[in-house]
Amino acid sequence: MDAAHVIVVGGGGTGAALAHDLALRGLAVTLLERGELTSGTTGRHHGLLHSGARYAVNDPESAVECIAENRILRRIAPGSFEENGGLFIVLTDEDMDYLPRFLAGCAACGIPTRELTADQALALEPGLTTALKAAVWVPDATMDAMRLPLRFFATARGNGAQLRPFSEVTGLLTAGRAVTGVMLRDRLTGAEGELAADLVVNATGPWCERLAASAGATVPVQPSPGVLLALVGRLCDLVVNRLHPAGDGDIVVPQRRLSIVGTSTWTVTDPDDLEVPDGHIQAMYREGAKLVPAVASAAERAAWSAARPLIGATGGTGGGGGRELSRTFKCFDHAVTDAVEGFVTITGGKATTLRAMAEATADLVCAKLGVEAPCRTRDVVLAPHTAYYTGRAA
Amino acid sequence: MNAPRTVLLKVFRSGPDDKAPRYDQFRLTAGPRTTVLDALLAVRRRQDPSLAVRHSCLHGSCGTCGMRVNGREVLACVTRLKELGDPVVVEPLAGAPVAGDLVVDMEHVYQRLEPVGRPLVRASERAGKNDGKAGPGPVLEGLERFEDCIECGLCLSARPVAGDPRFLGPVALAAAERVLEEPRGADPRAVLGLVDDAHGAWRCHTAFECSAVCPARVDPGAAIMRLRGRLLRDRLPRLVGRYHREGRS
Amino acid sequence: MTQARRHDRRPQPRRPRWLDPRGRHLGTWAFVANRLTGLGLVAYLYLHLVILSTLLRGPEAWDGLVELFRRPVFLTFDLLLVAGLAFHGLNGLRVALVGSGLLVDWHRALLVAAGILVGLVTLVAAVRILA
Amino acid sequence: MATQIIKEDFSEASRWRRRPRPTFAWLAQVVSGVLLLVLLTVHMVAQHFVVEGGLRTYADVVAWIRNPIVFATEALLLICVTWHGIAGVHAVLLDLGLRGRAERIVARALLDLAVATILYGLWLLYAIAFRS
Repeated sequence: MDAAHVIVVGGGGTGAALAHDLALRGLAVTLLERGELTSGTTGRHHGLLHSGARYAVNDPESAVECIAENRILRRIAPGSFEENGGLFIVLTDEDMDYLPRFLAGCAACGIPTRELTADQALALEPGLTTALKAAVWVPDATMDAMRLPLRFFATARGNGAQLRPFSEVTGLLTAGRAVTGVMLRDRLTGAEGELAADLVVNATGPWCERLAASAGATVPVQPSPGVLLALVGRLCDLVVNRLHPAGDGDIVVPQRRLSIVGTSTWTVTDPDDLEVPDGHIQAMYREGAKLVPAVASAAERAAWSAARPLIGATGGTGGGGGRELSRTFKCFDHAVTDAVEGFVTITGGKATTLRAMAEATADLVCAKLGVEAPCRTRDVVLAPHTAYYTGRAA
Repeated sequence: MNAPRTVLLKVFRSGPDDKAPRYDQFRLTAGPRTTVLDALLAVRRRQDPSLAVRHSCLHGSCGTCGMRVNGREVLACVTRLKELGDPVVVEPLAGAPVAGDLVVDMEHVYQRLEPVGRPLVRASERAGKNDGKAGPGPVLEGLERFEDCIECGLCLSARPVAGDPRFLGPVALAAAERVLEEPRGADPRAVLGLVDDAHGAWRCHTAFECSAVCPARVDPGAAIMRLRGRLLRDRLPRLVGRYHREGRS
Repeated sequence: MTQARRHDRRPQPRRPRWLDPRGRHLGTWAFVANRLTGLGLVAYLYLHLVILSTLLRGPEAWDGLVELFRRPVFLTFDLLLVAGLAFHGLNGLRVALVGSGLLVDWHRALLVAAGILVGLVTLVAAVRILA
Repeated sequence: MATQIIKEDFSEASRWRRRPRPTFAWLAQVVSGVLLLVLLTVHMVAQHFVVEGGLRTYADVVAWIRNPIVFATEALLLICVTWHGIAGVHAVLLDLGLRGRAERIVARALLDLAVATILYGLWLLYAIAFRS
């Protein structure tokens, strides 16, 4: 009997890791992405490989996921990270009051930390503001937002997955309340077609509500954009975070010869209609310069918005920030939630946890399809990203 | 001058049924911050959903939105319309097969890079291991380092030799120069052999157009020149005698 | 790759890139000028050989040609030749240096210097030839 | 089927075969170019700039060429200029996209042309100097 055929809709980090996981488990996988791979939210993130420390106090579930995945990704994707480490810096007395809770949170989540005095921190990272009172070193790192997922794609393709960028899903094929495949349009050729599948996974991030709705299913996800600012020059060598309960403009991520300042947050209904609202860029400059003074005079390379898929209560989260929503991911079996068979949605999460999101989804997919195959993605070393283009395995 | 203005975009189109390329015209309103990519995505959303464009990071870091704007190779996401005249002519990169409209196949970039071999990023931007315990090593000097290459292919489009696909091209030659500078386990002899070719380092015309368009300031042109210096220093002694002692290579 | 296999017969951009002058920098113009002067000088090499061949036809033929070549139109051509030679030679010297890995970071300054020298040589030649 | 443009094989093994010592080809162009710079300056000054009216009369030309140093210099100039020029034309033709058989034919034809040019030029020098 032929392997079960799974269609993954969405060519972001989650889809990449999922295609890789399912291909390793021996399933026939087709991944469909309406544009270039990673052209949605994945490619736009600031490139931080989270240590998890940012979430240790308020969202320990996310923090534990982050540090576990941080370690796994360094192992399976060697050469993809600037292993520069990160600092959480204390600027005010309120920040100082938060420090013990922060350290306790990190310890509880198993995130290694090292307390530094202001002088020690400045010796480690001369780009810091001299106004800092103390700092904590954590194992943050910097990744390439596009090329790490490309390594998953490359490996997936090497294991037989069909990857189809520029293939837009225009609707779902259904039989009764069961999803049996997708209708699609090739954006390069204009050709329309249908593709049958034993199961369709909705990995479209902030767009997932729209696709789920076409199957009569609901997903409690809020597209929550943030503005990011790229500055010319590597203004600091370590990732610099503000040690405080999360706020706007509280991180500077060095990314090759750029420095990325992030981020603000608000909520929208259409993740395709993103703008850079007035004032956000100035806010990034202002808040970023509190961490790394060179930010204030650095030239702007670009400012852009990216929509996170934040999981929250359905509806009702207009205006206000999306930070209260959980940063962890969730996998929805719509047979359970909406009585729609053959359809699974994976959403939420972060770039750092792409592999864990895929593992959880693949476990669910395999259980539904009656496939008994363990997850192997914790140990399989990924092909280089160049293999995605040349088709040669590592 | 920061008021929104109307801009005419002339966009290269190449569909599967087209016998010849055509240029479609779109009018849209551009603000002071509107980039060429913003404009193209706005066209796709509001005027012509069939327009094919590559993009990902939106800040000049991924290298997917390379195209020719008014003839010049740029990253569309960091090129503002207010810096350009009117109309704005948008075409795909040269020297690569067009997959549709502004989308070119990037395989040729990686076919060139692969035999040279390069790590994408350093383990650390500083010399020495940075684990938070030891003090920092010095930040590695030099603004123009190949590690900053984003594989956008602008150099391959801009080079005067774009007509000949056999030319190894700036991206791979600059990568080779970097590998020779700091081998990190690679075999320098093999890389030297690869670039010492009539279609390798010696095919370059020293126009430095690749460096002029490089959005990552890698300066591949200078790297190719340093590579040639390296080849001469390696090959010249053979010309004056060592060649005979060592026998034919 | 699947994407790569789909565009066999797509119309491609019309002009070869290197024949497209839009948006080029100084370095490319120097390259183009080097090419054009080079091709011109090769053409002149053969013209020169043909002209010199009239020496085989004796003094009358040659001295007649010499008279002809002293007309202003030919003198202007001579000046053009000197300018072309000077540019190809001096820019060539720059390319030889930079292209061998020497003075790489000075390539733009060297080009400017070559340009100035070409101007001077042409000026001196103009005075000498046309005066 | 990929288009031809992306079917190049950049692995070293395939490049090794078609390598006529390219470093030395570059050196030859540089050396001949530098020699030309010197020889042509001498040629232009000695043949034209110092001569009244810019061109010698028939008798003067013949007498001048009979000087062995002048004869040798002019012969060397001829060889350098032909080599340098034909190699340059070859590079231009390569950039126009000549490939495979056409490229080999053109390379051969250019080599023949260079040899013919040098032989004719040397004969012309000899004929002017000693047969008139």
